This record gives sequence, structure tokens and C-alpha cells, in this order.
Amino acid sequence: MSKYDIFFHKISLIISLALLWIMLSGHYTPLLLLLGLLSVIIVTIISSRMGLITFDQPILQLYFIRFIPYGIWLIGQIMKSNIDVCKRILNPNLPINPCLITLHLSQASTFAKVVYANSITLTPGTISIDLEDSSVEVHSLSATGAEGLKTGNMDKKITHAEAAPYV
Amino acid sequence: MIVIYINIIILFLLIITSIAINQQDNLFAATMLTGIFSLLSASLFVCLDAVDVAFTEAAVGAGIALILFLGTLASIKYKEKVKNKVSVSGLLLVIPTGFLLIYGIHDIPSFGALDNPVQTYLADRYITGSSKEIGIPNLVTSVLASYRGHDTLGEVTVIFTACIGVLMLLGRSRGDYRGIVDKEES
Amino acid sequence: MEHHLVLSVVARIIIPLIMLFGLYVQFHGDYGPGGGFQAGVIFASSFILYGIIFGVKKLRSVVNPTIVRCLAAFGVLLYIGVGVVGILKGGEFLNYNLLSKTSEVGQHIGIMIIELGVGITVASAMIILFFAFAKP
Amino acid sequence: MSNIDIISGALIVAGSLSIVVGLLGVYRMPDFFTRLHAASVIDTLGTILILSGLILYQGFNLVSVKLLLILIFILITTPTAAHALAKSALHGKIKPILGDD
Amino acid sequence: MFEISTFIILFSMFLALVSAIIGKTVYDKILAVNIFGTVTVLFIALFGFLTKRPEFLDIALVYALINFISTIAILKFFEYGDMSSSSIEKEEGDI
Repeated sequence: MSKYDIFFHKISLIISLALLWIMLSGHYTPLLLLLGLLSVIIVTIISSRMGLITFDQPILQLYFIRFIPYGIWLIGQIMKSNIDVCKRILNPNLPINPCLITLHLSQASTFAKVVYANSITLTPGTISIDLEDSSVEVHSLSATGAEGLKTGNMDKKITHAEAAPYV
Repeated sequence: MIVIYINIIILFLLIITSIAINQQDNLFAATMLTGIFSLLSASLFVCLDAVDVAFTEAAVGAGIALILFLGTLASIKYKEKVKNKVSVSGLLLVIPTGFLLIYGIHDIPSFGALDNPVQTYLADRYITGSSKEIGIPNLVTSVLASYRGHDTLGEVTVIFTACIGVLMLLGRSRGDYRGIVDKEES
Repeated sequence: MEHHLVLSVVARIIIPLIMLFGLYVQFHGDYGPGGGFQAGVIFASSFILYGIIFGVKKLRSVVNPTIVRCLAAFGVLLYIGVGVVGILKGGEFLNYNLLSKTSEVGQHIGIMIIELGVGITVASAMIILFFAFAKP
Repeated sequence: MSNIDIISGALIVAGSLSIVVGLLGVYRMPDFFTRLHAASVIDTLGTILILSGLILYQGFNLVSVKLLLILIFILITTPTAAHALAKSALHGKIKPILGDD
Repeated sequence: MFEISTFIILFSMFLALVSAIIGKTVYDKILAVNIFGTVTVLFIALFGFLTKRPEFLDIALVYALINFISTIAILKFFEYGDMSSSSIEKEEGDI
């Protein structure tokens, strides 16, 4: 990781922490803003000591912005599969057909892989149970959920969001 | 009115949880139920309008307490030795004490009543005086840090002392510690 | 647990946020719920999360246990120091009114400093406890 | 009672009912992994509906920003915990019940 | 509306508590505690609106941020038997 990247990540961390402080605080007196600046600097120093900033791929808080369109799409998917799972639970026959499938990952960065795994877990009906470097093992409640993942729609969306230009 | 019903329900859940904790012989499961107990008591404090206490319970219960319990479990056995025998002398002690405590309830002023001793002069003094004398919005902080500053100093000292105590007990390396336990067991 | 990919990435994202939230609670004790004790515990729990996921050895290289022990004592000393300043200015122990020209500003400064002392002591005490319980 | 209040109230009640449905699923499901699916109904549908109902009720101000932050943090942390739980259970002695497909 | 859903949530707290008590394996119990945590966050957020005092939200925020620490600590403890090891030192069976 080059010096430029680390610098960019530090700036990104500082900006996102400052945004978080402004959202939390609600009191914008000079004293509290000064304390906020101090806190952001302390947290940045400790995070870089912990090695949270150096990471093999561009991950950090501001990077989330790229994933906002994806997140909105994801919430729609979550709602859809929630209705499906709720129907299955409320059905007296409990029509479930659990299966394990292995999916191939096409993302380059670890962060995008983790986003993919967590999106799978967030969508009810499918849970990622093992994330390796190039594949993810998924437990699915029904065959339809597994089919939906096998079409690779979510995979493509994340790869697309990952490759988007820097904000 | 509705808050009182919520309080009663949460108290009921707390009772169930504590009985369940008592009945577990697997200490691991008991630890997890303790986590639920902490979540419930935080909700109860929220219902009783004790925001700062609820905050403390939330932070300590979610962040630290369970981890310290697990750390303790790591150095002891998971299963509790169950004694099925009912101890008669203990029962003789516990039942009269319980009755005495219930009898004592009659002397305590009723819950939330306006003419409680604590609300007649002290709370009034804090509520009216605080904004003039201290000038910060959160009353709890001004009581804790300013009116009762000596108490808080005592509390901090207690935490510090407890920390030193734990260090004296567990501070040496685990190897020595294990050695002692093994010798005692063999 | 470091090569548990999901946990390590999520921890990298969430640890700074927990730390910042702890400091927010520390400095907003005057306005909302919270204060030194809660802030110290939340701040320390971010270190504990780091220790759980990346190992105590790494945590030890980030925060030196000796320095943490000194900080625990420093917090108490800071609290007592504010009290002693009150005596030196000709008042009673822990009299904040004398810390500044007007009593209101003095109270504000005094409360903020002693809350900071409480926060430092509690955070260090929790980290020390974690070190003591999680021996390598 | 305005329209927005009615919509937000409906969202909140629907969210709390979905929590009950999720818990019903936890009771009905045959093994641990399928129970995790039912639990994720609570973590997603329940939180999204209730918190978005509260945001709608509140309108846009600092409180609703905090509600949004709670929603985001829950959506980050709960799948992580569920994933860790599932992985740990798979490495433990628990074998998932698989259907015939 | 708030009243109805508060009581429904209290009822689901009861259900989660029962499932924690009757859960057979350790994982079931951890799952129940996890569910209970989420439900508590929602309860505290709702209660703040019920009593028209939304400053309770800070508590819900604390739980949303740090409640999963205890879950992960339990899992780690269950795999390794203590808190200290990182998986670099101990290769077999990472969590």
C-alpha cells in the first residue's frame, strides 16, 4: 500500500468521524466543536496505531458512499425475501427445504467480499456460513432462495459498485 | 398509567430470568441468561426514567460484564456442583428474614409518592438551585460531579482500588497460577 | 480470529466508531445522559473488541500495560488535583467556584476536568481487567 | 391525527408483529441453521419497519438522524454476529439438516 | 399505536426469554440472547417516543454498537477456551 493510499485513508477516516460527531452532537458551541476535533484526532491516532488504516484494499468509512445505490436495491431485496420467509413460517406445513451451496466470488477486494457475505446474511432465507478467499458457502432455507443467488445478480451489483470511480 | 403496566411486565420477566439463572447447572448457560438479565434491567431503568443508570447498565452489561464472567469461567469448571439436599438451618434463617423484609415494606413511603422525604427538601433544593449555581442542563451530572463531588471521588478511588486488588490476585502469569491449581488437585 | 474475514473487516470499520462514540459520551455528559464512567467503559470496550479479534499480543503492542496502569492512577490524581487547586485558591477541597473568575465558568471547568479524570481511570481499569483475565 | 402519523403507526405495529412472527419461526424451525433464518427476519424486517416508522413520525431533525444511525449500525453488526454464529456452529458438532433436492 | 407495539414487543421479549431457557444447544441460547438484544434496542427506541422523551436514543445507540462484542466474545471463548489467543498462534479450527 503506497503512502498516498494511507494518506487518503486517513483523510477519509477523519472526514467520516467528523461527520459522525456532527450528527451525534447537536450542540455547536466553539468549545464542543474543539473537543470534537480533539476526539477525532485522538481516534485517528489510535486507529493508525492499531493498524486499522493499513489494509490491503481500499476500505474505509467514506468508501461506503459507493455502496449507497446498492444499499437501496438491497433493502428492496430484503423486503421481498422477508415476505417469502414470513409466509413459510406462518404456513402450517412449514414448507422448507434447506440446502448448502457454494458460490464463486468475483470481487477483488476483501471489503467487497465481506459486503457480499453480509448481504447474503442480511437477506432472510440465505446465510453465508463460510467465507474463503474465492468462494462463499451459503445455507439456504429453500431452493428458490438458492436459485436467486445463483443467478449472480447481487454478485454483479457489488462488483459494479466496487469498480465505480472514486467519489 | 401505561408505564406502570410496562414496569410490572418487565419486573415479571426479571423474576423469570433470575429463577432460570438459579436453576441452571451449566454455568455457561447461566452466564448467557445473565446477559438477558442485564438487558432487562437496562429496560427497567429506562422505564423508571433513570437515564444515566440505564446508560451505565447498557455500557457495562454489553461491553464488559459478560467478558469478565467468561474470563472467570476460563479458569474454573463449567459445571456447577449440584447439591440436592435442602439445608434446614438455611431455610430457618431465610424465611423469617423474608417475612421481616416484607413487613418492613409498610414503613417505606409508597413508590413515586410526592411526600417522600427525599422529594420534600433535597430534590427541590437540587432542582431549583442547580441552574443558578452550576449552570449545566443535566441535573444528574451536576449532582454527581458538583454537589456530591466527594462521593464521586470515593467511587473513583474504589474502582482504582478494586483494579489493584484484581491485579494482585491475577496479575502474575497464568503459568504460575495453573501450577498452583494442578498441585492442589493432584 | 484475524483470518475470520468478516469479523476482521467489520471490526476495522466499527472500532473507530465505538471510540468516537465513547468520547462523545464523555464530553456531552453535561447535556445528555452519560459522563465519565459510561464513556470510560465504552472507550475500553473498543480496545477489548480489538483484543478479542486480533489477539491480546497485538493489543499489548498497541497499548503498553505499564502505561495503562500509570493512567489509571493519573485519573484519580487529576480528580484530587482539581480539589487541591480549590484549597490553594483559598477555598474548600473540590470548590469549583474559585477555578475561574465567575463561579459558573468555574463550575463548568471543574466538572469537565473531574469527568475526564473519572473517564481515564475507568477506561484504564477496564483495560487492565481485560489484560488480567486474558493472559496469554 | 395526520396521514403521516397513521402511516408511521402502521409501520411500527407491522414491525412489532414481524418480530413475533420471527420468534414463532425460531420456535417452529427444526434445526439451528433454519432458526438463524427466522432470527434474521427480526433483525431486518423488525428493525427496518419500526425504525423507519419512528423516523417518519419524527420528521427530519437530529433525533431522526440518530434513529438512522441506529438502523445502520444494527444492519452492520447483526449479520456479522449471525455469520460468526453460523460458522462457529458449523465448525462445532452441529450438522445442518438438508432437504432432498 | 406506540402503546400497542410496546406491548407486542414486551410479549416478544417474553418469547425470546423462554427460547433462551429451553434452547438445547449453546448456540440456540446465544441466538436467543442476540435476538433479545435487538428487541431491547427497539423497545428502548419506542419507549422514548411513548413518553415523548427521545433522548433515550443514546442508550439504544450503545446497544446497537457494542452488543455484538459479547456475542463474539462468547463464540471465541467457546472455540478456544480463553480470550487471549489469536488465530495466528493457533491454526486449527478458527472461529
